[in-house]
Amino acid sequence: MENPYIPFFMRIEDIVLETEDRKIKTFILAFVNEEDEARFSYVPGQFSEVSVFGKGEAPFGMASTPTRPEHLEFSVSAIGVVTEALHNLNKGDVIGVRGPLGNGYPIEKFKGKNLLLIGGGFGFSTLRSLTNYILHDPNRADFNDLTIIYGARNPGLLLYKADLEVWKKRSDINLHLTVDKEADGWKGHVGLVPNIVRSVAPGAENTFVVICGPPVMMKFTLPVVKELGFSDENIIFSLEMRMKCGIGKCGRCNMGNKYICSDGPVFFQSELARLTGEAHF
Amino acid sequence: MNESGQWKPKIIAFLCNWCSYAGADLAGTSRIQYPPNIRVVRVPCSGRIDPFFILASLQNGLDGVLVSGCHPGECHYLSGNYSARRKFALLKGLLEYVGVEEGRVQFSWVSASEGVRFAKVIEEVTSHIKTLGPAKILVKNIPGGSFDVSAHP
Amino acid sequence: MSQLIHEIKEAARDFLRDGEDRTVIGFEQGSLPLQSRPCFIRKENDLERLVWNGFCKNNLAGYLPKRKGKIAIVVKGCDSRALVELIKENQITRDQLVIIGVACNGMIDRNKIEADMDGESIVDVEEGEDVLTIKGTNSSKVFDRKEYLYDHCKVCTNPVPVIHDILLGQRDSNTPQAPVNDTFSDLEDFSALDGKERWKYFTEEMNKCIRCYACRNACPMCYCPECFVDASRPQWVGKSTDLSDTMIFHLMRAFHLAGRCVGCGACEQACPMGVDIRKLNRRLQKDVMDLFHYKAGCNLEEKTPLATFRTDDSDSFMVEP
Amino acid sequence: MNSENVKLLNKERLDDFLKVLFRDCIVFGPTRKGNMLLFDRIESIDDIVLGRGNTMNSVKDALFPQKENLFNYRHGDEGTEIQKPSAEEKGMVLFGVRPCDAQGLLLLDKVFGGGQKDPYYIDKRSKVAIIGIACENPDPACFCLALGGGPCSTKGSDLLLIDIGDKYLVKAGTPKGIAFFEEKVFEDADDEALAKASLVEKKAEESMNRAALGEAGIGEALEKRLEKLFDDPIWGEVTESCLGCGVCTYLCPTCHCFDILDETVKSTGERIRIWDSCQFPLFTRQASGFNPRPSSKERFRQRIMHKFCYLPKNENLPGCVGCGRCVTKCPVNLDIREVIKKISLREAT
Repeated sequence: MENPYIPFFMRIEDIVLETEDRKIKTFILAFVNEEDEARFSYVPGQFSEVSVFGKGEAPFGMASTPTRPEHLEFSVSAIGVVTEALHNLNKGDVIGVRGPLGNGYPIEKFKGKNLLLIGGGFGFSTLRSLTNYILHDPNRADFNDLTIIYGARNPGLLLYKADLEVWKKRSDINLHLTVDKEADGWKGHVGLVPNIVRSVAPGAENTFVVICGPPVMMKFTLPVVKELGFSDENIIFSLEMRMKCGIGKCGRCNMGNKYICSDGPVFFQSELARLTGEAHF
Repeated sequence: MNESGQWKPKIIAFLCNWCSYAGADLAGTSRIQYPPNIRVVRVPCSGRIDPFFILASLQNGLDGVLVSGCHPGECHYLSGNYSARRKFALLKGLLEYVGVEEGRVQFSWVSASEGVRFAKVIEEVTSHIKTLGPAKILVKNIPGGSFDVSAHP
Repeated sequence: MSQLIHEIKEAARDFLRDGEDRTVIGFEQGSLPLQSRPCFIRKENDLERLVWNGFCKNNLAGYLPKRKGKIAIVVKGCDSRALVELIKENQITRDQLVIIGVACNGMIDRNKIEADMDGESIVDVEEGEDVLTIKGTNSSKVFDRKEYLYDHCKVCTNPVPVIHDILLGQRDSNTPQAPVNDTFSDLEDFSALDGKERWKYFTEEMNKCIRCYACRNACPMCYCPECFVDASRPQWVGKSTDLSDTMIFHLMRAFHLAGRCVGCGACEQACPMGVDIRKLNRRLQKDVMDLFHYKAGCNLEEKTPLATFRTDDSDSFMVEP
Repeated sequence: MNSENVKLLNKERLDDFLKVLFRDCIVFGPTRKGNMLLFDRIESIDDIVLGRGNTMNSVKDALFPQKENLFNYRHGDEGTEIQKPSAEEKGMVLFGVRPCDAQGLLLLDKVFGGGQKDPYYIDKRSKVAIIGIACENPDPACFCLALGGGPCSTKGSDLLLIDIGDKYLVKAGTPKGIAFFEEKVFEDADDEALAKASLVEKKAEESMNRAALGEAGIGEALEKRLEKLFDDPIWGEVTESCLGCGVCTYLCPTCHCFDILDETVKSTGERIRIWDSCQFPLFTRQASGFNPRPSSKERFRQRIMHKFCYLPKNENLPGCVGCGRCVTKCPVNLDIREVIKKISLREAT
């Protein structure tokens, strides 16, 4: 029987310091064993449990795209025991990974549709995965218009700056970056994500909107996209909660009778509206 | 264990920066001999010692714990050692009550000028702990499967 | 007993009529025989629920820390000492409280009774002054009340609350009105044991622990917003049932209660596994008395021993080469 | 009843039967540890204690222990190594299991055996036989009848022993149970024994305390009602006395939530899973400090919703078997039966 609790090894190939407050780093990992690489097939929006042996495990969404299968990337904010331990690691160190876990974004449904991706701060990692997946040749042709609205508190806290530069130059993607307050040299939008959505978002017709970010951002963005005419069936959230097992056993990440780890983390608003349970944003 | 298989106690010594640590320094510069079994942790005051430091030391398999601070009335922060004295009196009693051998955890006052006294304290603590043998009580053992935990450095 | 219950209800009624935003914390009949339980009353209509009997074991002072509004609380002798400590530690103010003190006759240990019922389920109980008549499914048994008290009740030094606004239930003129000296005679036999045997005893006790934290949560003095055992940076204590971790959890909990533990036995009553937690607290109570001449919860002025010091405290326990 | 499924075991031959079990298997059963009756591993027949009520802990401990090694790891010169624990070769018998506890295993089977399977539980489960003993003397806290069980229910048991005087009537609930009948210690059951057994059952059922639960049923109606009452003030009302400890969940035969963590000494250590409880604030508190269930109100609600709403939806079984442990051992006697009763009487607002 396959043991879902046993991680496989990955080696840290590179570490990218993402934010000026030094709190978020992206770890670029290579598979130690080829068979793990062959077995690990995922879709954007899925996550993995990352182990630092001796410190424990923590869940992170894959920030990398399955179109570049040789590496996995995880963006880690140093706020807990495991995440701080990760930040203290160096290139060449070996860590454990269990996954892929969770459902991921419904890519098939997105085909032939316009997409509006709304991300905030640290919650942008799986949207980056999704974006790079879509932009990957020849996938781009499967999807229609792609609009991204991504916000952070200040320009220094925006992740994936190299990707953002590439995306800015492409004509097949509408990229809107926003920061909470005016900042020196900032040429993008200024304002909270829900407000920017209200002013720049395209129409709801033939469009899915995917929202991932801090709870408060998601909470205030939902009414805005509803106002814009998105129906519950076309609004998608990627949620977060304290998770441990990742396979729906350990009992902590439920929202109503659904487990975020195994039934999610990606949910349609139409599903969420039917659930009895704590609101997660 | 050393190479000849003979057990040598490992003793952690929490030394106040303002007195006992300087006392240890003085013992060293004066070339006073004392047993090499202690591992020193410098702390700002004996009052800084959380009982957890002591319990964690025992849990991690150290054979002895010594806390040494300034003599009464000589605390750099006026009263840190007085507060510490109350804590230590209770903690020592409690540990011995549950079965930790008397002398496994010890406390002393050593001033910056007492290099000789420092050496004598270490002498006494070490020889006492040698008679007690390796610590077993409160030591945390993790079953390591076929990985031999104890053999690993 | 019924007179006493009536008096408690009347005291509570007067309190509720006296103003808005008021809560009475007392005892009501539980759902099982030999069980009374905490209840919170805000309406006069609900006062009928209040009871008093030999099963009002909980220390209700545990519900007070950081509570808002005016509160009338029913307390036994030991509970009142917890009130004193909580007031001193600024967890509640004296003028928020109307203390309904009840002179206590000792609380009955349900587990001891059940152990002597030969596996028969208890259906009903009748409590007399000195005896308990317990009705089982097939038979009826009479128990000597004194024999079946909680261990901490057997060594109680202050059945009469040390602090109160109303004092009820005084019936025996022999009952000491103020706390008497604790002789700690219950510790003598155990302290005389060899260290190895004491370790063996605690090993067996702590191995029973399931880390449910009922002891901590039931303790009126354990009100830290974050307990050391839940802290992760640094994480001082492991969370599993490893003996060393469990032992350190109980040692440190006892240590944090040194000079604060009032000996109400809430920890032991709450423990589902029958761990002898009080053995640790008793020793610290004794040391605090012997070394610092302090008994927790006896007056509002005296400082908690670990919050103060004397320059002439003994250092006889230290190495003197 | 089919005679293949029912036999008699003379009490004088119980030891012979147990000897067979001890010879072939690791045996768990009710035993005395100090002043406690616990369900624990038993080394000898003499340590089995029957007829003294239910054990303090539930039988889940044998299949889902409080602390379980998931694997060991070591950081060495050649990098990190992982070593899976070796599975126990021998079979296991849980002897003297109460019908309620046996029924509890059916839920654990669904949780750990459904979806992505849990190898640690499944491995032990595949090797275990459950030998139950009927409950002649239900406790006032018991309410198994409301959960579709009963003092003589065979749900979850491979064999069930019913005490009918000098003999046990032995019912087999599964093929695994029937296989035991090949042992020579069993006799054929006669009508008289069957009649005696149904009398025992009737008497036990009649003696059960029904007052606490009242008319309230546990089932689909409760499930629907709970959904409506999710934001009702009732949760604050019923949990005012709750201490927030883990007694109810740790003693429960169906509660199965756990945490995973690492314990290390120097460069070697183990990854373990330990029981966790929805009643603890840390259960859901995120590293950022945000907690979707910040107080005992939300945590208690989660416990009730999980048991009587979410699990029935997901697994078609409630997370409760009416064993009554949480009722008797709650330090403040916060009685789950009364909570259900209050919920069933509450008008949805």
